[in-house]
Amino acid sequence: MTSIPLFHVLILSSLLFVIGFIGVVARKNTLFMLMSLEVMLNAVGVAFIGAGSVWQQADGQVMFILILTLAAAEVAVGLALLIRMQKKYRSLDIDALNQMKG
Amino acid sequence: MAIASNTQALFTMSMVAAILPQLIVAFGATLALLLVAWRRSQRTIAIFTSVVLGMSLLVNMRLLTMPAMQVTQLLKVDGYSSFAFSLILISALVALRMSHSFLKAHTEVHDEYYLLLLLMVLGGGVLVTSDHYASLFLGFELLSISLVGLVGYHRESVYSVESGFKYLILSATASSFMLLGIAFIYSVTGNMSFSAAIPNVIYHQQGLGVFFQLGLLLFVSGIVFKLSIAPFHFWTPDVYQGSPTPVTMLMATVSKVAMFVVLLQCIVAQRYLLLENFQLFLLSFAITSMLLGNVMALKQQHLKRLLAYSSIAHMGYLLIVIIVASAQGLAFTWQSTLFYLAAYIVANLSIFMVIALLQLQGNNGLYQEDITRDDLHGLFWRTPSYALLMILGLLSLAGIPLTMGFIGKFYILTQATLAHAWWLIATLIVGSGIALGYYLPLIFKMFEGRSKASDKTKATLGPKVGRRIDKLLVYSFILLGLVLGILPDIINQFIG
Amino acid sequence: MLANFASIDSLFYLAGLVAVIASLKVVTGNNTVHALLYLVVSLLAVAVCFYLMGAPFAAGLEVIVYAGAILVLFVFAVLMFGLGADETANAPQNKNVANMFGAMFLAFALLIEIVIIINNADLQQNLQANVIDSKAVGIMLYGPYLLAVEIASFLLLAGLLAGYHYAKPDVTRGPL
Amino acid sequence: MNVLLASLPFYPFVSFLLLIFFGKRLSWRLAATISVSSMAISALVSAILLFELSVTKNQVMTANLWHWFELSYAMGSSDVNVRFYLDGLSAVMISVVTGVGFLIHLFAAIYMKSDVNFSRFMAYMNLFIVAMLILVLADNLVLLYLGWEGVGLCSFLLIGFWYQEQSNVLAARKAFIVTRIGDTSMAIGLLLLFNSFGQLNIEAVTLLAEQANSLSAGTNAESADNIYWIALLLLGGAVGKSAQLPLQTWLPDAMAGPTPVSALIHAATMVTAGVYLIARMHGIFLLAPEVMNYVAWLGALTLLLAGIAALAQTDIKRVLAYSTMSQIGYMMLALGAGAWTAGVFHLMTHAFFKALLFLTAGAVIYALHHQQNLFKMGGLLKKLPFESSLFIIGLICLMALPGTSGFFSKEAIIAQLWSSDTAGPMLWWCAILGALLTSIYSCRLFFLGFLGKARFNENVQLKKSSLLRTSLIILALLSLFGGLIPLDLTLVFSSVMNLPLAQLTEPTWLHTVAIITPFIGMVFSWFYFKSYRISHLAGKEHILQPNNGRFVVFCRQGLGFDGLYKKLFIMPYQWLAQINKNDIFDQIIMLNAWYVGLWHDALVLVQNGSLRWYLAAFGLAIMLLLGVSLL
Repeated sequence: MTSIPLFHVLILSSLLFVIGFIGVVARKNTLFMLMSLEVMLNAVGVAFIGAGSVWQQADGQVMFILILTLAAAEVAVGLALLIRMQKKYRSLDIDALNQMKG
Repeated sequence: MAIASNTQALFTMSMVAAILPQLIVAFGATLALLLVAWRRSQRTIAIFTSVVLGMSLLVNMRLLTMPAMQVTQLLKVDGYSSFAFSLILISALVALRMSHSFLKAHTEVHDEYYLLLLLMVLGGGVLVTSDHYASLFLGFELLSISLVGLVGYHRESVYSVESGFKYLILSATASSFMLLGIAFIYSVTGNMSFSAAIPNVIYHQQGLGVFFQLGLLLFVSGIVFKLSIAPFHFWTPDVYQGSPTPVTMLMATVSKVAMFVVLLQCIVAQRYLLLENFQLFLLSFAITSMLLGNVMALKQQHLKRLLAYSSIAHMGYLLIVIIVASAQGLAFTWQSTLFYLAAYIVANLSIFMVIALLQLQGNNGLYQEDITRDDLHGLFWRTPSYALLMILGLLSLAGIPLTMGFIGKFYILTQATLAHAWWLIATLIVGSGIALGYYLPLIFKMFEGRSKASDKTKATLGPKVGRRIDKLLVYSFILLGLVLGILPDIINQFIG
Repeated sequence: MLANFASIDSLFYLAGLVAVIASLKVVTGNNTVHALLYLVVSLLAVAVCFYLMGAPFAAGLEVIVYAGAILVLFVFAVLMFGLGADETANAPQNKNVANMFGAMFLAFALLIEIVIIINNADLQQNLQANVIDSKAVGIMLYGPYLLAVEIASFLLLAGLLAGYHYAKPDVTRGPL
Repeated sequence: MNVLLASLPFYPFVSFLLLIFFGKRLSWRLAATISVSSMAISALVSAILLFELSVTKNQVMTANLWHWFELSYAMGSSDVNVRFYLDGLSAVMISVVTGVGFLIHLFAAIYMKSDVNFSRFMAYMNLFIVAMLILVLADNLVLLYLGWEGVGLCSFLLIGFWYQEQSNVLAARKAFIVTRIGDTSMAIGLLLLFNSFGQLNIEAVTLLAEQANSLSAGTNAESADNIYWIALLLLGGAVGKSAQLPLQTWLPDAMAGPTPVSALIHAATMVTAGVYLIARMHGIFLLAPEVMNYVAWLGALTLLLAGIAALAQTDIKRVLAYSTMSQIGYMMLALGAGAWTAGVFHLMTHAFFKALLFLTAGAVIYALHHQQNLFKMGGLLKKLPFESSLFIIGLICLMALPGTSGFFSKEAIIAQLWSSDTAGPMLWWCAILGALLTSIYSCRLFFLGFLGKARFNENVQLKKSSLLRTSLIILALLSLFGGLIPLDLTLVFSSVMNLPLAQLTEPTWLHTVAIITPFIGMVFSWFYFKSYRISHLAGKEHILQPNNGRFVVFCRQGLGFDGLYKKLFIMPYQWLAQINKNDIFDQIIMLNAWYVGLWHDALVLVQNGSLRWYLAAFGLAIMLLLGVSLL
């Protein structure tokens, strides 16, 4: 990779990551939290691909594929839990889940 | 090219032999899937799982004295990792036994429970042997995802969804942070293997040094999240409380051992400790954990929450070992870490075992969700063996002499003294002082109020099947706690 | 005409901008389905970035697996279980048109980019110079990272099991 | 190795074990038989030992049981063995302990028959004998200290035997605490002794001391200083155990225990342990003449104070207690004056007649339904002729009328005082005054209790037991003729003979004065206590009130020592405790706990159960750390 500086790639990935994180923190809707998590993971993918192309290694892409696996697994569990929550609480508001504290 | 494709065989038999315990667990997981297809029965799969774990443990014992062995770029097996994996397997076996009675109380076939347990153990096994960020990440995720499944496993429980969600979201966030950290580190160093040397130039490379620092921080915060070290500890009490007790047991033992070992492995190999900032991170983590964990546990009524807080403090103590580690005393660092972990595991298994058994026998033989301080009232007079086990565990956690916990703490103090880390020592002592303020009342509580004979009959209620094994387990852990407290060299033989 | 201004990095920045804006819309959106669509756009933009960084295989996977499979899972969940109901009820209705235009605009920008990349021979040559193709990735995956792939399969299994456990219907019959 | 000697403490010990473990199941007859017969065997064995000792040449017998431990320190090392050592001095002691002990056991077996906890009582008594024998026979100071503490423990257990009554418990506690002060002093003395001599073996220490004495010119000031302190600290122990000034206050209260206990422990044996200790360690004391002088003065002062206090008592047992104190004062006086043999001789005779007095008093008290107040007695001579006559025998011994055992021993003491180096005419006069006081309070006691008219209404209850009577008669005979027992301790106190005799000329009237003093006292009392003697002279019949003048009450309460100590030690302590009622130190410590608790309360708010807050905290923590690391 010649023309795109690594620095800028990392900045882009950080930006996306922060946006995702803000989404996870700020949104009350669990579905949006899961989506924001996807944004975060995606941002990590950007960083890995960028780094891989800087070092001219395939490792970055391998890591991206592994992250893809993780994202799939996470979404599966997350959505299943979401359905469970919808059934149980009739709401997706994450703030409903605060029985345990102290 | 960091990892070039080479012509020689990817795997040799010796490599297979080195990761045989993990392979057995992995193979067991797949076989269990087939078994489910063939015959769905709680009993069969439970026995099968314990056989798999037991076989793995047996094979693993043989590896304890083997020389270090690199298995592809990803894994590295040595005596330390084998010892850690044995700890994991033992905890898993105990948790399995406890789960059995727990699951029996609910009407369902729990194939996925056993599968998830196996996968979690596999994740731990990958973690302790990992020598590469990729395997670290995969082990971490395998552990997390299986735990997410286990944490909310008891679906009838009020806490199921809540604890599941909390754990899922937080651990996914943490793992994203960790991954971003790894990505940053990789982008700066160009290598993801632990054993690769970091070129010195990177710190001055066009502002990328910042990203390296940032990456390190993000990576460590991800790991430290799993260790439930302050300030990333928030999930711990809630999830400890909400999970079924055998799962809490697993979380307190398997995941802690695996994460700590991999952290030490990584830090030692990459020599991050030479970085001043990194030292600072760990120092602040350790001090906040020791103080916060103990303070928060102080007036805690809920037993599992209390143990969660105490685990925060304990991981803080253990972090001291990493902070004061030096290249010369590496063997001693490993030895004290593993010894402390062993002590911590034995104590935690003992206490959670009692909690699990109490849960089964609470409320006139019905399953009781929350065990609070008051449930310990007069336990000694009702079931002396449980109380004894609990007392041994608590004393060990408190670090009272003639327990393993004392010796573990003694190791830590020795190392800290050698490194002149007075602040850490002072915090440790203050923390331990506060800790006595909640461990001892628990013990006193067990001796309070000799209750009447009616309570005695209540204690003997509960599921009759398998009670003999439970009893045997209780007695053997009492014995274990006593013997290891008096003769700690038994463990040192394996570590040294 | 546009092709004259095009270079790899300017295209990368443009795609990155699209990704950032789309992600922002995901996070701030009110309507679940809209947000999901923005997420798809964001993923597509990131895929363009991948392509520009010399990782066409990853770009393809991003589109096929991420946007095509994982997000569809989301959409299924939303549609099947009516999960978006509680959010759409509160959503301001008049913004719908603006939302549509926004998404269309972003998608359009990406389309233009792709057209430029395909049409511009110089660009193609530059990209080919330092691409890491699927073969290299494949060699890695089934070489040193073989164990990782195996473990990843177990990871998926864990996800499957956990998901199955949470989503399966409550038992009504007795123990088997 | 003498098997008999080695086995001596084991007979009572076996009996103790039997009684303590199977006591509840044993009948009175069996329990009594076990304990009394064990004592009988002990007495028999010690008689044999005495005989054997008298025929051996150097008059020393030893029995080495086992090696206990080795004490080593910079100054040297000393083997501490469980080893018994019998010489003239310890022979006197074991004969008193086992002989008198046997008689008292015999008496106690009948006296305590109706008590529910009879077997426990006898077990304690036996244990006491064991400890006392160990104390007496110990060949090293560690073993001696073991016995020393053992007798203290038994004394505590036995004073508080009737623990249901608060006053008994308080008395037991007081005795224990007060003697502990002395014991502590003694323990420090022993450590200092080991530090200076590197030895704790009594023989070796005595030998070393004698060597130091013969080379007295060569000893440096420091070691002399050391020896002074050692002697003083050992004296502290002796003073505590023997109820001498200033630690005497516990003895009168100790009379709360059963009467056989008072006879055995608080008259005949344990209280004389202090005397024994000083006699045993005479080598050390001879090196510190100043301390010898203190011993003499302490003895004399105790003698006078106790005599005065005895004059004002209303309780028969307290009179005897004060009398014991004053008699031990005589012994101390003798020891201080260097009249070792005389002191030990008096110890022996005193054991005989004081045991007799106590036992008879016990019989009287029993007969009067546990009435101990002298002013509620009277006229017992007619009602209880047997006990009264025995009591009279005890009293004339106490008064040291010519011919009795008390006469021999007391005369021996008084005779040596005038010309002693460490005593002198002043102390001689004190001793004479003490003798006068003794005869006066004895007469008062006798008049009040046995003459005049009966001042009680109940009928006397009698315990017609030949065993009881036999034991009393034997004691009476011993009291009367014990003075004739030849006591030759020259070998034990051989070093004393080296002392140059003071060149003081004794006036010729000394002996005459000493002999007639008791008679003067008797004549004085005959007239002064006329009202006691003939009760109808007191004006109204049957009403005889004790004089409750301020001074008399002051004397009755032991010359205000209890009050003094209360003001000096107890009140300030209570005051301190009072102002520290809320336990300031504890509060300071608890402040920490409170502070930590406060933090807990604050931090718990952070753990609010909201997932979004947890996530935010996660981000905040990372931002904070990042900021710190970048700055």
